[in-house]
Amino acid sequence: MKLNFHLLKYELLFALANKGILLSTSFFIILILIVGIGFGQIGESSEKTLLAIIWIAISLSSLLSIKTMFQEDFDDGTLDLYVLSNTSIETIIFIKSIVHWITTNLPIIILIPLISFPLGITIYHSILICLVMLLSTPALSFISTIGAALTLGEKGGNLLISIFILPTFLPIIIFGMKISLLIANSTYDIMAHLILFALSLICIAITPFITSLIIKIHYT
Amino acid sequence: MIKFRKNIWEFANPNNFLSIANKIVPLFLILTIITLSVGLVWGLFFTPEDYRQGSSVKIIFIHVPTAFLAINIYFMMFLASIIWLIRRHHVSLIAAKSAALIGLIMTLSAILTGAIWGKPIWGTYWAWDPRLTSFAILLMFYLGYLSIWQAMKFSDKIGDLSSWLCIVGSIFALLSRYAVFFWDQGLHQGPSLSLDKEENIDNVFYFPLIICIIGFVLLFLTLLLIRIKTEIQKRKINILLNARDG
Amino acid sequence: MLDFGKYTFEVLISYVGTFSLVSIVIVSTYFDAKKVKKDLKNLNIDILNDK
Amino acid sequence: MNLIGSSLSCKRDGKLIFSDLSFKIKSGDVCFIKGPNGSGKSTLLRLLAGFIKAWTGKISLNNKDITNSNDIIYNNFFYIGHSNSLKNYLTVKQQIDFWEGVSEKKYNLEADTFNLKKILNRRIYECSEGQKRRLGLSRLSIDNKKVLLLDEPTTSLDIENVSRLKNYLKDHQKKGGITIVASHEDFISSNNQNIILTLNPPKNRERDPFI
Repeated sequence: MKLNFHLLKYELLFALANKGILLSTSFFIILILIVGIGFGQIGESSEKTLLAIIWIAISLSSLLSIKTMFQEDFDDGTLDLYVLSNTSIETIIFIKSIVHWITTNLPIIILIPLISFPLGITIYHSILICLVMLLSTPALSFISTIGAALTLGEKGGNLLISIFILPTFLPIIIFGMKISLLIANSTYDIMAHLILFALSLICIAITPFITSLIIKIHYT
Repeated sequence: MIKFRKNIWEFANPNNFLSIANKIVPLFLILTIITLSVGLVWGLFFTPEDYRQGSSVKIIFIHVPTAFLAINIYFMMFLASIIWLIRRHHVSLIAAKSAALIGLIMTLSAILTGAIWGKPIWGTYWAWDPRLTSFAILLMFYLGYLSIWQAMKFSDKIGDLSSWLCIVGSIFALLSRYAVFFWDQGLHQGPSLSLDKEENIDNVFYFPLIICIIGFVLLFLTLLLIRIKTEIQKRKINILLNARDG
Repeated sequence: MLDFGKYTFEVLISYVGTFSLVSIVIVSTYFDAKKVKKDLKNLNIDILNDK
Repeated sequence: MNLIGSSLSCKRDGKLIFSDLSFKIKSGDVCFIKGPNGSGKSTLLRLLAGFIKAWTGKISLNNKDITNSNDIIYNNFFYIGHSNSLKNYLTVKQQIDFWEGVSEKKYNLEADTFNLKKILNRRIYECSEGQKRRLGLSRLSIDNKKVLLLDEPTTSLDIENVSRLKNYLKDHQKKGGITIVASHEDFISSNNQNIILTLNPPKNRERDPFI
C-alpha cells in the first residue's frame, strides 16, 4: 500500500510536470467558446446544445495527453522498472488512469458550473450534472489507456488513438448526455443513472487487465 | 479430389489452405454467380408489390443481405481474432484482416440502401433511429480496425494489437447498441428474418430473400478466399525477399 | 422493361449503388491478386537465376 | 547459488534469434555475452530478467524454474538496459527518492558508490550523459540484488567512473553474486572466473509456415 501511494505521488508529480492541467483546461475552454460562438452566429444556443458540447469537449480533452501516458515511460525505461517492481502492471495502469483523470477531467468538471450558469442552467442542476460527470468520466480515462497501449511505440499515434477510442466512449456519452438533459429539465430517471454508473464501474474494473495484456504484447 | 481431413486446424497451415482454396474458389465463383443472379432476378421481376410500400419493397433483396453480412462479418472477425490470440494460426489473422474491407463495404451499402428506402417510406434519408445509429457505430469500428492495418506494417505484433482492438471494439459496439436501444425502439421495423416463422415476412418475399442472402454470403466467401490467398502470397514474397537480401 | 411503378428510381439507384460499392472490393481484390501472382512468379525466376 | 540455462532459444517477431544456448553460472562468476550486433545479446538479458518468455528451454536459479515465478525474479534479479529510466524534469535527489520508493530500499549516501553527492540538487536535464549513466547505475546499490544483468553498462562513462563500476562489481563478486554483462569491451580484467557466452545465429532455420 505504501508503494502504491508512493507511485501515486510520483505519477502526479510527473503529470504536473507535463503541464497536463493547463493544457486540458485551456483546450476545454477554447473548444466550448468556439462551438458556442459558432452556434451563436446561427442563432441556436440552447441548453441542449450546451450539454452536448460539454460532453463532447470532455471526451475529446480526455484524449489529449493520453499518448504520453505509457510512451514516455516506455522510451526512458521507467516502464521496465515498473514491470520488474513489486507491483503488478494492472496496479500501475490503475494509478496512471486515476492520475490522468485527476489532471485532465477533474479541473474541467469543476469549471462546468461556472460555464453553464450564465447559459441558463440553474446552479442546482449544474451541480447535479457535475456529480453525474464525477461518477462517469473516470471510465473515459480508463478506456483511453487501451488506446495508449495499442499505439505504444508508434510515431504519430495521437490520431490513431482518437480513431480507436472515440467510438468506445459512445455508451457513456449517450447515457451521460441523455441524463444531463433530463436533469436540466428537472426529470430524473434512476434506472438510467444506475446503468451509467454500472457501465463506468465495469470499465474501471476491466480495462486495467485488457491494457496490461496489450502492453505485454510490446514486450515479446 | 479434396481428401477428407481429420482435423479442421489443418486448414490453419497456409500451404494446406492455399491448395484447398485453389480448388474451391472456382466452384464458389460459379455458385455465387448462379445464386445471386437467380435471387436478384426473382426478386426484381417476379415479386408482387407490397400493399403499403409499393415497389420500393424490392430494395429488401439487397438491404437485408448486406446488413446481415455487415454484422456477421464483424462477428467473424471477432472469432478469428480470438483464434489467432489463442492458437496463433496465421490464416485466422489474415482472414480477419481480409474480411474487414468487405465488411466495411457491406455496412456502407446497407446504410445507402436503407437511406434510399427510408426517403419514400419515412420521409427522410436519415434519422437517429437506434438501428441506423447502430450501423453508424459499426462503421466506426470497421474504420478503426482498418486504420490499424493501414498505419502499421504487417507483423505478428500488429496482428496481436489488431486482434485486441477487434475484441475491445466488439464489446463496445455491443454496449453502444444497447445504450442506443435503451431510450426508444425507433422507426425501423423489427427483424425481417427470424427462426420464429410467425414474425416472418410473406412467403412471396421470403424465398427470393433467402436465395439473395445465400448469394451474398457466397460472394463474401469467394472474395474472402481470394483475398486470403493474395495476403498469404504477399507474406511469401516478403519472406523470400528477406531470405534473398539476407 | 425496367419499370417498377412509383419507386423505379429508388429501386434502380439502390441496386446500382450497391453494385458499384461491391465492385470496388471485387476490382481491388482482382488486381491485387493478379499483381501479387506476377510478383511471386518474377521473384521465383530471379531466385532460380541466382542459383 | 547457481544459474542454469538449458537449451534456450528465443523468438523475436516470429523469427528465431538464437537457439540451443546452454550455460551454467556459479556464485562469484562474471559472465560476458558476446556476439555481433543483432545477435540477441539484449534479448538474452531481457529473457533472464523475465520480460519475455523463452521459446524453448528453461532457466533455473538454485534449481528452481524461474519462468513463471515473478517472486524469484523480483528478489534476485537486477536489470539495467540501454536507457537509464530517468525523468528529465526531476532533480537527482527526487529521482533517487522515486527509485527508493519503488524498490522499497535505501541508497547508501555515506558510501556513495557512484559519486552522486555533488549533483544531488541538479535537474536531470542539466546533467551530462555520463552523469546520467552514473545516476542510472546507482540503482545497482539501491537494489542490492544477487544477480546483476547489465546491458552495455560502460556507455558514456569516463575512465574514473568505469573503475568505480569495476570496484563495485568486484565487491559484488566477492560477496558471491552473479554478474552477467553484455558489452563490447572486457572492462573487467580477465581472470579464471570469467565465463564468455557467444551467441551464434541459429544454423538450421526453422521452417516458416508460409514457405
